[in-house]
Amino acid sequence: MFKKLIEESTGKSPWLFHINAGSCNGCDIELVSVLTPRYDAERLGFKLAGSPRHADIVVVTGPITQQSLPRVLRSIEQVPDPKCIVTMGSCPQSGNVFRGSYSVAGPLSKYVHVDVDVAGCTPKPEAVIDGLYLATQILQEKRKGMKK
Amino acid sequence: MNFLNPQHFPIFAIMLYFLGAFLIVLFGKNRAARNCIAFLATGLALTLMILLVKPIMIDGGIIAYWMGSRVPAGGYAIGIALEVDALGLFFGLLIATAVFVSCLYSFSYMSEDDNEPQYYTLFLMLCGGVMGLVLSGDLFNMFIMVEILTFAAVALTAFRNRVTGALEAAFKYLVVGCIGSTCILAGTIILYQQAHTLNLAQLATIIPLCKGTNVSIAFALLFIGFCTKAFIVPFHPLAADAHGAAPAPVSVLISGVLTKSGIYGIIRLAYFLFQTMNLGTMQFWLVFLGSVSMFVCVTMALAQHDFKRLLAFHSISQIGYVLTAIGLATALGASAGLYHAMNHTLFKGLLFLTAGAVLHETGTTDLGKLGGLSKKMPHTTVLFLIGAASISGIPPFNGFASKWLIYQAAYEKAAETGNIGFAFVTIVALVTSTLTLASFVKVTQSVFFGQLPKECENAKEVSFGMRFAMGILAVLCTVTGLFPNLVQTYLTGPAAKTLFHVTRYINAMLGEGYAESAMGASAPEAATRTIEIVGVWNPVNWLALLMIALLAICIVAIASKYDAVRENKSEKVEAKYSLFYGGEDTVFSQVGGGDLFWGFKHNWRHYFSFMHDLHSGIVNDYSLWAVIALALAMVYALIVL
Amino acid sequence: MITLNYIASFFLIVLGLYCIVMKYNLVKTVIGLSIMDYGVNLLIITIGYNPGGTAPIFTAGELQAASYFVDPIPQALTLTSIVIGACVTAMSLSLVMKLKEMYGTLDTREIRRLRG
Amino acid sequence: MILDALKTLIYVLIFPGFLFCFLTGLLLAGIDRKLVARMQKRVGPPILQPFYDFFKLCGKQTIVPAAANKTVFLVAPLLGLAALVVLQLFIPVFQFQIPAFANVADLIVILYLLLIPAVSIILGGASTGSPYAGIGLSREMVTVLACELPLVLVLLSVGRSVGVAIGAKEGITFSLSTIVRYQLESGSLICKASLIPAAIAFLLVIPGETGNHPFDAAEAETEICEGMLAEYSGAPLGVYKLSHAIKMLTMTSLFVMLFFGGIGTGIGNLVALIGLTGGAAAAVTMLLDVLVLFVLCVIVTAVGISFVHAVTARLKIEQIFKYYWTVVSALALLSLVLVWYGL
Repeated sequence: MFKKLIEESTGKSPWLFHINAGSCNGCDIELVSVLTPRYDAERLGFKLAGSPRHADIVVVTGPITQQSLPRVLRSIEQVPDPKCIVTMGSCPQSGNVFRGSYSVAGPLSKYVHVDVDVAGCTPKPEAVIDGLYLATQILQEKRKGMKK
Repeated sequence: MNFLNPQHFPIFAIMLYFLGAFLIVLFGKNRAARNCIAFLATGLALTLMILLVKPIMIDGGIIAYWMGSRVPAGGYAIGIALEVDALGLFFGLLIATAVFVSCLYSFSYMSEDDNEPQYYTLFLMLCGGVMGLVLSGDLFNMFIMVEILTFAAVALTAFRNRVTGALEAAFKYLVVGCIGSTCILAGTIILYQQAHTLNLAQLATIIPLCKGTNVSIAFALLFIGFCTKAFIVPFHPLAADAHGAAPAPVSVLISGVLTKSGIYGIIRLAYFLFQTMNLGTMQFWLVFLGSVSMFVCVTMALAQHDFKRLLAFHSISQIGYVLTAIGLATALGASAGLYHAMNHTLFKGLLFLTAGAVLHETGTTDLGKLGGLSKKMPHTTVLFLIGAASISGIPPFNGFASKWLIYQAAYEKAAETGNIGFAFVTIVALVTSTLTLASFVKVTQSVFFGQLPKECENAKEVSFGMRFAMGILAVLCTVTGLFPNLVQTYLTGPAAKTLFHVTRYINAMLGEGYAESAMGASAPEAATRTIEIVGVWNPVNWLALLMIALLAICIVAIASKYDAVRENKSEKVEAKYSLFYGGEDTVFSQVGGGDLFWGFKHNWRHYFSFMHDLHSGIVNDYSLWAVIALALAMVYALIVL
Repeated sequence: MITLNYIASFFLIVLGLYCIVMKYNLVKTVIGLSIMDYGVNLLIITIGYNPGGTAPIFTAGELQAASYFVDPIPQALTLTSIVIGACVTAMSLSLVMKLKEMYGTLDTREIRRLRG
Repeated sequence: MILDALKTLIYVLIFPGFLFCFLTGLLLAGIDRKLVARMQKRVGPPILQPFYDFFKLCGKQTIVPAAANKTVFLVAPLLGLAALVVLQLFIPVFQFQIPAFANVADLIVILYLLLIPAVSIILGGASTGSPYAGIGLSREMVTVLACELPLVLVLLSVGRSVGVAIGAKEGITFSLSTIVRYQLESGSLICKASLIPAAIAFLLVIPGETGNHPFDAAEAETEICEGMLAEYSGAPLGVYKLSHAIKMLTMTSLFVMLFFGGIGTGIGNLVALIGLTGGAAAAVTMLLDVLVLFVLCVIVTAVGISFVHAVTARLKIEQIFKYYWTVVSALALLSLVLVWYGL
């Protein structure tokens, strides 16, 4: 019963940790707007966490610059399992307009397994919520498959 | 002569220390002989003190011992006397315990110093001086003992004279200490002029009959003299300097034993010698000084960045509690004050010893240079935490038990007299306790937790001997905290009771009925004050409940695999287990003691900078404070008493 | 006559205190301590003095209720106090020597590593 | 004997101990979050959200940083939780005070018992070695310091006021059960004009003591990564969150007992009116009392925590200190002076 409770809860309380990997701030603003009264992602239990140790979902924005790559990877590494990695905006998925630049190391999927991609430049808040919701489903699946 | 008669125990206890000191000079070259003598002297003295508990504390006897059997003739005390009542024995017990533990600790702590024989000689002289002071029944003997202990303490402060500031601290202490001793001498002699006797009991009888300017001045002189020994504000910088430089076991003696001798002197003065000079007026003086010491020293401690210096300021802050409680002149206040005096000896001794352990292993006590020792010295950390919890008044340790009584006493006094000033004293006491906690959080963070600096990599757990000595004190801290009722019944209660039975003290010395006949109507009535505690606090039950709750929570936690943690297994620290620095690699970034509590210090910045300037470190300034304090005390004594 | 003694001892004590408080030289501080001590010693002796009293040396037969002598106790006290004063001076001077070695100065205003 | 032990066990584990604290504490936290959301015109999380959070955290990995002292890291949260649960035992539910525990701790002791959870979180944070934790614990300690003065003043005023009113020999009382009993007999303390400033001061202290917004500089997630909790993950973090929720319950119920202790009386009469007697009546009364207590706690939370949260921005740490030691302390001091001179 306890196990079931945990599994149920895992999907209902996803805490986000947001990493800016060289983003233009468009996505960052959009992510914050998801938590505003208009969209209110908190009704699904979403909350911004301050430290990767508390996070369930890592939201990465920006095209993963050379400078930020080791930091991004380290921070992702520090998130306890089960965790979900969500890329937000086109940058971390393809490099977007920065693709091919000498300073861009992306896409993120080259380095870690990405669970959800929310495309768009920037994605609409509705899309972000949808993507995050999808991530919670994946999170729940991961939790079921996880041995403590 | 029957040597097993308890009558002789007090003089034996004093003699043991001095004899030990003498023998160490003779045979101290050999390490084993030296340690053996020191151990025997301190151990036997402690045993004698414990043996005296039954006849004095429980049966309520008073031992009056006349040297050379020169009993009083014609109502005049001519000979030199030892008089041990419950109060004296209480302090004697404290001293013997602290000395014994500190001696045990010294065996391993001082083993790397040179001149060890001299150390033990001075050490035992200091102990003998303090023991003689508290067991003496003669004012001039008290002065001699004060001088002996001051010398020994000064010499011991300067013992490690290569340590920065050791000589400086010793010199300052000597100068101001001598001003204090001279005050005691001058006060003694003025009293002698009035009463033509030096016996405490007889003085207590005669002084009330010859009130006047001279007696008031004598009071002021003696009071300031004992204040310098207890390091009450404005003499607190001396304590801070001396503790910072002295070896840890000596710090234990200075804070746990020497300050107690000052407190003992003040109690004898206020409650016995000058008991009829209206305690009420003395109250304000004592309570005021106590509260000021309490608050000033705790704020000074917050601003320190040296482990031992910080502890030194706390020491005086706690003495402030004791003085405040004593000054309330209620049965509960006296009992609470003595209780706190005892606890102060125990927890402050423990803390100084842990500071010594840290110094021993790392070579520094600078809070900015230490950190993360909890992984290297786990036992010391636990012992330190017990001491820190005790001094900060965290239940269920002993500091809380006595501080709680002090709050009650102060507030009861406020309610009884309707004087809102005592309510503010209660508030100061309560807030000071939290400030104490704050500064110990600072020490905890910057010495035992946080990150380990490179320089401390080689630190390891200290030797068993040192841990054993600390362990004794830690156990005592816990036990006296858990059973406040027992402590009150068998130790502080009888001792506090004697404060209000001056006539008994006089009669035990000079024969039954002496006080009544000599003093006539002015004989203080044998006050039947009882200890009334408003609040309720039952540490054992609380601890039992906490243990049940903790156990239950632990069972639930373990059942749900709380302890199934992921930790770094490989040699190198993997990214997953490195600290979070916003994604950066781990760097050394210990948050040192000086960086903490900005929010508090910022609001008090003017006060702190003022205090910093005031503690200039110039010996002239400190002497000036002493003179000013003396002048104020005299003015107060002349006007009010 | 005896009043002069009291005034002198008071003067000595105050002079000693003045010396300790106002002089920035370590040796002068030590001198101040000594002067203060002398003042107190003088005070003790003065208190024990009875005008016209004889030395307190009697054989058992001579001592009567009417014997008039100076109080011997303060004299004993003074002796002790003088010894202690000498110890204080010795101790403080040895400290001064060490301080001079370590700090290279005798000025109290420069010997203040411990402060704040 | 065994029966007594069993009873104690039930008190500690179920009511008013662990289980009760767990349920009501988290529920209170959920209501608080919902209320804040509603005040900000949001839908807000479900009321059971803190439960989800807690269970989720239980299911996550616990990572012990390499620099941390593992024992302290893991034990500190449990110790804090246990201390809080035990503390709750000493706070009566109107006339229902467990007789065995009435003589264990009084108001002043409770003041110090409240420090233990704070100390445990400080120790836990310090043990990780994180610099964020260092800053966090510094702020936490300053917040505790800031709250201490007004809290002390409030408790002393209440102790004096009730002590005089019941004619205690010493003129003061610190026994919580005495204070509540007095209120049941002669009306809640909030009705005393002299204690109204104290009540307001206490209300203002609650968010500071629990570390709620806007006094959460110690756990500011946006600037210092939740300070002392920065390195915590999984179950220990969940325990800290739980402790935080329980602390809200403790502080609000303490407030209710100190200032609204008289409200429980009407209920007993109501039960008598219906015609219940004996054990059933006692049970129903207690149940109703608990309900009333909870409702009052919710109201206090709404006013003292949620409303303040919704309308203010986070204060800097030195502002918190200044605020508590000036405005709030002045209010409490006013109360003390009024009580002292019998107004």
